[in-house]
Amino acid sequence: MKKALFLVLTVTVGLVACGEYSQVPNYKQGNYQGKSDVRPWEGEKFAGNKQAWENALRARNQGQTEYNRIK
Amino acid sequence: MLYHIFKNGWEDKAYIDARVFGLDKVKAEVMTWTPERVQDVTGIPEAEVLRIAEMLAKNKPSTVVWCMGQTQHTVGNANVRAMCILQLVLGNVGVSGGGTNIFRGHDNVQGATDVGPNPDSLPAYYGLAAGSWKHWCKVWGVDYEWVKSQFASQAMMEKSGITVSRWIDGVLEKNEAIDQDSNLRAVVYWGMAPNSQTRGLEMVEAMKKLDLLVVIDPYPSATAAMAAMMRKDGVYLLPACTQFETSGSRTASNRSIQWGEKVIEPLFESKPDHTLMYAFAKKFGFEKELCKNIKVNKDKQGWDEPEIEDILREINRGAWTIGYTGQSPERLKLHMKNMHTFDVKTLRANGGPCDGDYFGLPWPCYGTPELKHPGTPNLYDTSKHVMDGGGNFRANFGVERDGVSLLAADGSASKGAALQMGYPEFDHVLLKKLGWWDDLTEDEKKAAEGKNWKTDLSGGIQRVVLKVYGCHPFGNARARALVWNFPDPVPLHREPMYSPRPDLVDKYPQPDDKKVFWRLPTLYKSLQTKVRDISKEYPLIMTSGRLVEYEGGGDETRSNPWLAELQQEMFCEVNPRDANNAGFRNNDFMWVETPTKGRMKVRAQVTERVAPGTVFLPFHFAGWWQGKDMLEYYPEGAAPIVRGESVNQGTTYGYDSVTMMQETKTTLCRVTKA
Amino acid sequence: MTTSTLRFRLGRLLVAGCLMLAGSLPLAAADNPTPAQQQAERQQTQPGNNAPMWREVRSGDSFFTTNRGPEAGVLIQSEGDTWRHLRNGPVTFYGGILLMLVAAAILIFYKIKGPLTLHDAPTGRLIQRFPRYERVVHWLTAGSFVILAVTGLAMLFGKHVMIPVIGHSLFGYLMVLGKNVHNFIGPLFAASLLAMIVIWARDNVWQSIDALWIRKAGGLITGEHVPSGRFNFGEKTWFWIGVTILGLTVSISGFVMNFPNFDQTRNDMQIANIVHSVSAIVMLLLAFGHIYMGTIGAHGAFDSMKTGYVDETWAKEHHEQWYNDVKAGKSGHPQG
Amino acid sequence: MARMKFLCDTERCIECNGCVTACKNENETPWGVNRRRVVTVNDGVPGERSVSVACMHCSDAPCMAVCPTDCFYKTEEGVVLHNKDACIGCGYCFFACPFGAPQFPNGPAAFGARGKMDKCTFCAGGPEENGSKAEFEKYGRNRLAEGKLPLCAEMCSTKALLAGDAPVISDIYRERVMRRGKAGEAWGWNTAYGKPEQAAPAAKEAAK
Repeated sequence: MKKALFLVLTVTVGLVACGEYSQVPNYKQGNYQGKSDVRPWEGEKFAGNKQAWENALRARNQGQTEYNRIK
Repeated sequence: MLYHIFKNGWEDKAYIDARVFGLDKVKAEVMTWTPERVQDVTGIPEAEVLRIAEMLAKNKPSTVVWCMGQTQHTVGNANVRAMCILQLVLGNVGVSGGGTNIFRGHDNVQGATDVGPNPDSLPAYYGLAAGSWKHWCKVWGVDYEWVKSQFASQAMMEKSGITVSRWIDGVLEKNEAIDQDSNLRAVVYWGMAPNSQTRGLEMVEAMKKLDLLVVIDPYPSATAAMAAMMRKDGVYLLPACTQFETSGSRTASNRSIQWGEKVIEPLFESKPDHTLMYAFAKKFGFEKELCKNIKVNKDKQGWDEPEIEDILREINRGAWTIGYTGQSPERLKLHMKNMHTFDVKTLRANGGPCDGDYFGLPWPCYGTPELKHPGTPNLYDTSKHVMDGGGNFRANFGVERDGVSLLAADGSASKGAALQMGYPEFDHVLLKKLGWWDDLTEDEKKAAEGKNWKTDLSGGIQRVVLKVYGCHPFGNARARALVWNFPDPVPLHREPMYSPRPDLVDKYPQPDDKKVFWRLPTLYKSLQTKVRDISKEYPLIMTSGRLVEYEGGGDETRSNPWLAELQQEMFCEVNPRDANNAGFRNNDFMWVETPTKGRMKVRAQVTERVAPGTVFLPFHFAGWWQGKDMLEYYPEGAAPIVRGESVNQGTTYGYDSVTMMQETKTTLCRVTKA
Repeated sequence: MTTSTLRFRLGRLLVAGCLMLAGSLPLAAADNPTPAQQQAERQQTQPGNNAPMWREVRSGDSFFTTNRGPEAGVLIQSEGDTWRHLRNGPVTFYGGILLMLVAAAILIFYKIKGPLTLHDAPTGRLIQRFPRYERVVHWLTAGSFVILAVTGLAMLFGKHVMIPVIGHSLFGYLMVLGKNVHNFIGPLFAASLLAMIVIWARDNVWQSIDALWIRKAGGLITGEHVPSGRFNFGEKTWFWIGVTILGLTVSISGFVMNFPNFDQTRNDMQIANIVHSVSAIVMLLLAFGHIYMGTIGAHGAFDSMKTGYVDETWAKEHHEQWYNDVKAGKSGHPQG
Repeated sequence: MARMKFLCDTERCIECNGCVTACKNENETPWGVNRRRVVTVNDGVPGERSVSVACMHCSDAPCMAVCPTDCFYKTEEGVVLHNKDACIGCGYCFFACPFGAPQFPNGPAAFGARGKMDKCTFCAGGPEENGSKAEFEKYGRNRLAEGKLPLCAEMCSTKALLAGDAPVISDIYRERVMRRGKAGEAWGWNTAYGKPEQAAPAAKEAAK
């Protein structure tokens, strides 16, 4: 009985590894592979309005080029 | 560089003819500086100098930026003038994007300078003459005679004081050698770091000899620790708060003024500077006389706090010379509130409540606040109307010299000026002569009678000259390339006091010693001759300067963990060649020894940043003394996180022949493995 | 391809190789500009072309920085990638497979052959095989070894095996404990290991009788009893290879990672990690055998380490020479 | 939203360490933890170049691959974050990272007691509630959730350090390269995001 249990356990533990997913996500745009985390636009400030968040970031992005400012 | 510019005809001839005085004498001196001679003295090859000269000449306008590297020499005044002459020759002064740009070390240095910490001037560079005192007495609303009675004598009142760089001599020098009755017996260190001043070894001796030493600072600072090392009594620490714990105006290097708001209440027992100042005035018994125009409130602990806006208003009422009159607290606050309306390139407000103003109303912002002068973004700019921030060179030194007119040539006045020629400064006589007197109102006439543009408290003369006639109140003259009232009218090269080249000392000696110079005897030639051959013992050139992480003496910044972490130790940059000769490696401890017997134990940073024969040390460190940590001398818990040897412990004697600026940038040393 | 062309090609390669070597030698001896000089020169001829600088960055050298962290001056270290592929690839894959195979093999062996039993009846007379201090050292080593093995295996295989079962959070919390246990038990293991080597080294020296044991393969297959000294050759193999060589390797490489405060580089620790994992897995494989023989593989063996005493029959059958020595009072071990 | 990346323009970096200080200030990291550092190659020699380096938020992040507890994750914006609760402080990510990004509050301490790994989060916090106190204490400010970019880049005085959407910042960089008429190399991109031929089109152009 003991032996059987041991065998079963070994096999299960061994086979469980097959359930492992790849640790290196193949990044695809807009495809969420994270673990549980709130997304940046889900905070207090944007309250889930992804569009508004994207616009805010876009403006910040552009703020980094001084050519825009001296034109 | 001027040699190449003149040789290739790259100078701006029209500009020089119309607006510069005395350049021919400068040119004569310049042309003796052949490339071979320059290379011998400076070590810079001709090709490099020519390349930069050509770059400057062919890419105009350009600006020259410097900090202390030019000024902290015995020839600092000559260095600075040489730079200005270079820009004048290229026609780069008074144009947007041109000029000379002298960076200040920290927040509001310019503002402090403007309100007169220099021992030779009342606020706004009025000087110390009786007329200047009378002007300010009128502004303060006190009786001139009363002010006079506060001084030992009228001579003491009108005599330039001892500069901060020389206070130690004021203490240590023989009494008969100094030009005042007694030696210095009390010193107040107000937001000043002793480790940024030279001759540290003598400084601790001076501290020992003082009757009283007061340190007013957010941190006890190296002053307190150095004093504690020497004595157990007579030192007082007064906690001053930082700029975040008080409000007020701050002037930047570009002369523009910003209003800072109080972010937090003063921490612990600290007080803002003006509260401390008022407490002193009260103790000395002249607070009533000198704060007539200033409202005094009680702060939370019941201390008297003068109202900061009123202080600025008083400055506005008196500082006509530099146009520190239009920047009322209301206008400055409006600027801060409407920052977004200013164009980031021109700095000018485009519409909105500040329309037309330059941000921070950079002085000169002439006239009363009501005149709405926009401030002057670039000095001496003739391409603009004076009411748009235009201007020209100042007529401060008469109208002619040696038969040559000092006034600018015809057609060189600022845009739209009624007088399109050179003209002297305005006073009531000139106004009457020109028939402009009647443009003044009756009240203004009364105030302006017998006055000139900088003493007329009504601002009437400035108003009429600027607004009605588009002229500049200080006249329109030529810039002086030849400064006849300086020891070297044409900037000359002179070897530093401690020179590695005895042959150059012979060729370019210092001037003779001065018996009385800012009240003190000052050594030049005698000392230089005495140490002519000292480079045999101390072969390396030692220079000092700043680090990006720290500011000034560094007591505040070295106490900030985020900054302190980036520079955790005092170090010395040494070229690998010198390091190998001295037998130490990168990160070893080393000794830097100077002719004053100063000894500094620092970390070696072996790097190509410095050329062979030169070492560099940052001056922000303090808290070690000749290899020993001074931790025990700081009040408990008040020592900065990072402590290190102060370079100025070992710096040597040497002062500028005009300004008395200390010579920190060049001396000699030797290095050994620790 | 004929032999002649092959020979020709080889010859040509050799000549080319020699030429290259000859060509490179004087070059290497010549005054080569340092990368810094190359960069300085490149800035003169082609401003903006920083190729020499990028080459330097890729070299993994240390540069100037005010940051005081370990190896802060290194911009890119490439060894990490090699280490990652070794660790996540062969070490995990083959290590895992080997562990399972060996465990299965032992199980199958047990199934087929069963345990070694005594041929004669026990006499009831006990003789001492392991005095107390030996047992203490053994169990300290064994206990810490088991703990280290379990936590170590969890570090290498846990995320493949346990995370899918118990999830990230629980595994994370357990592993915080596991890693600290591993780090603190490690030095204890090393210390008891050293003690063990000292006390048992003498009895594990080669004896002529061991040749017989090898010839008969320890009687594992035939089931016959082969005479041996205090330790038979199987035990000696485990002692020298498993305990001494692998044990010390594991300990030393473990210390390299466990005490990073001696300025060792990341590369040192990467190498230590691979050595540690490989030797630990091999040691574990051998330990499987040892544990098997010490528990269910041979009757009486476990009791000997538990109580320190064995029956005379057991001693005679398994370690005849030692039994004779004991009886003659030559073993050096106290009799109880 | 596209892929977040850092880009350091070595022609512009003046080694002022402003980014380092900004980061320390914004995230209140303790003494010894510098999520960003500035390294100068050929210090003091003409042609010296400085690089500001932090976590590059790699596509195929080595730290993620070697983490025994798999505490890392990648957000939709391509930011590599980690869960400090699951971090065991083994230091494997530090071994694997090409850029030396992972930091440990206790430094190289005996018994490997490094403490929980800390690294640049692209100012995106961690698994906790956006902008919460718990998040700030563990991971620093979540500026991304405030619609802002990392402070190091936004504070950079010469704009040598850019942060943001890969196509946008590589466009900015490309414009610079065109204006100065000289090629450059986007620092660390080959290592962090693969060789140019495998990279996104925009990155490819920038690397040319």
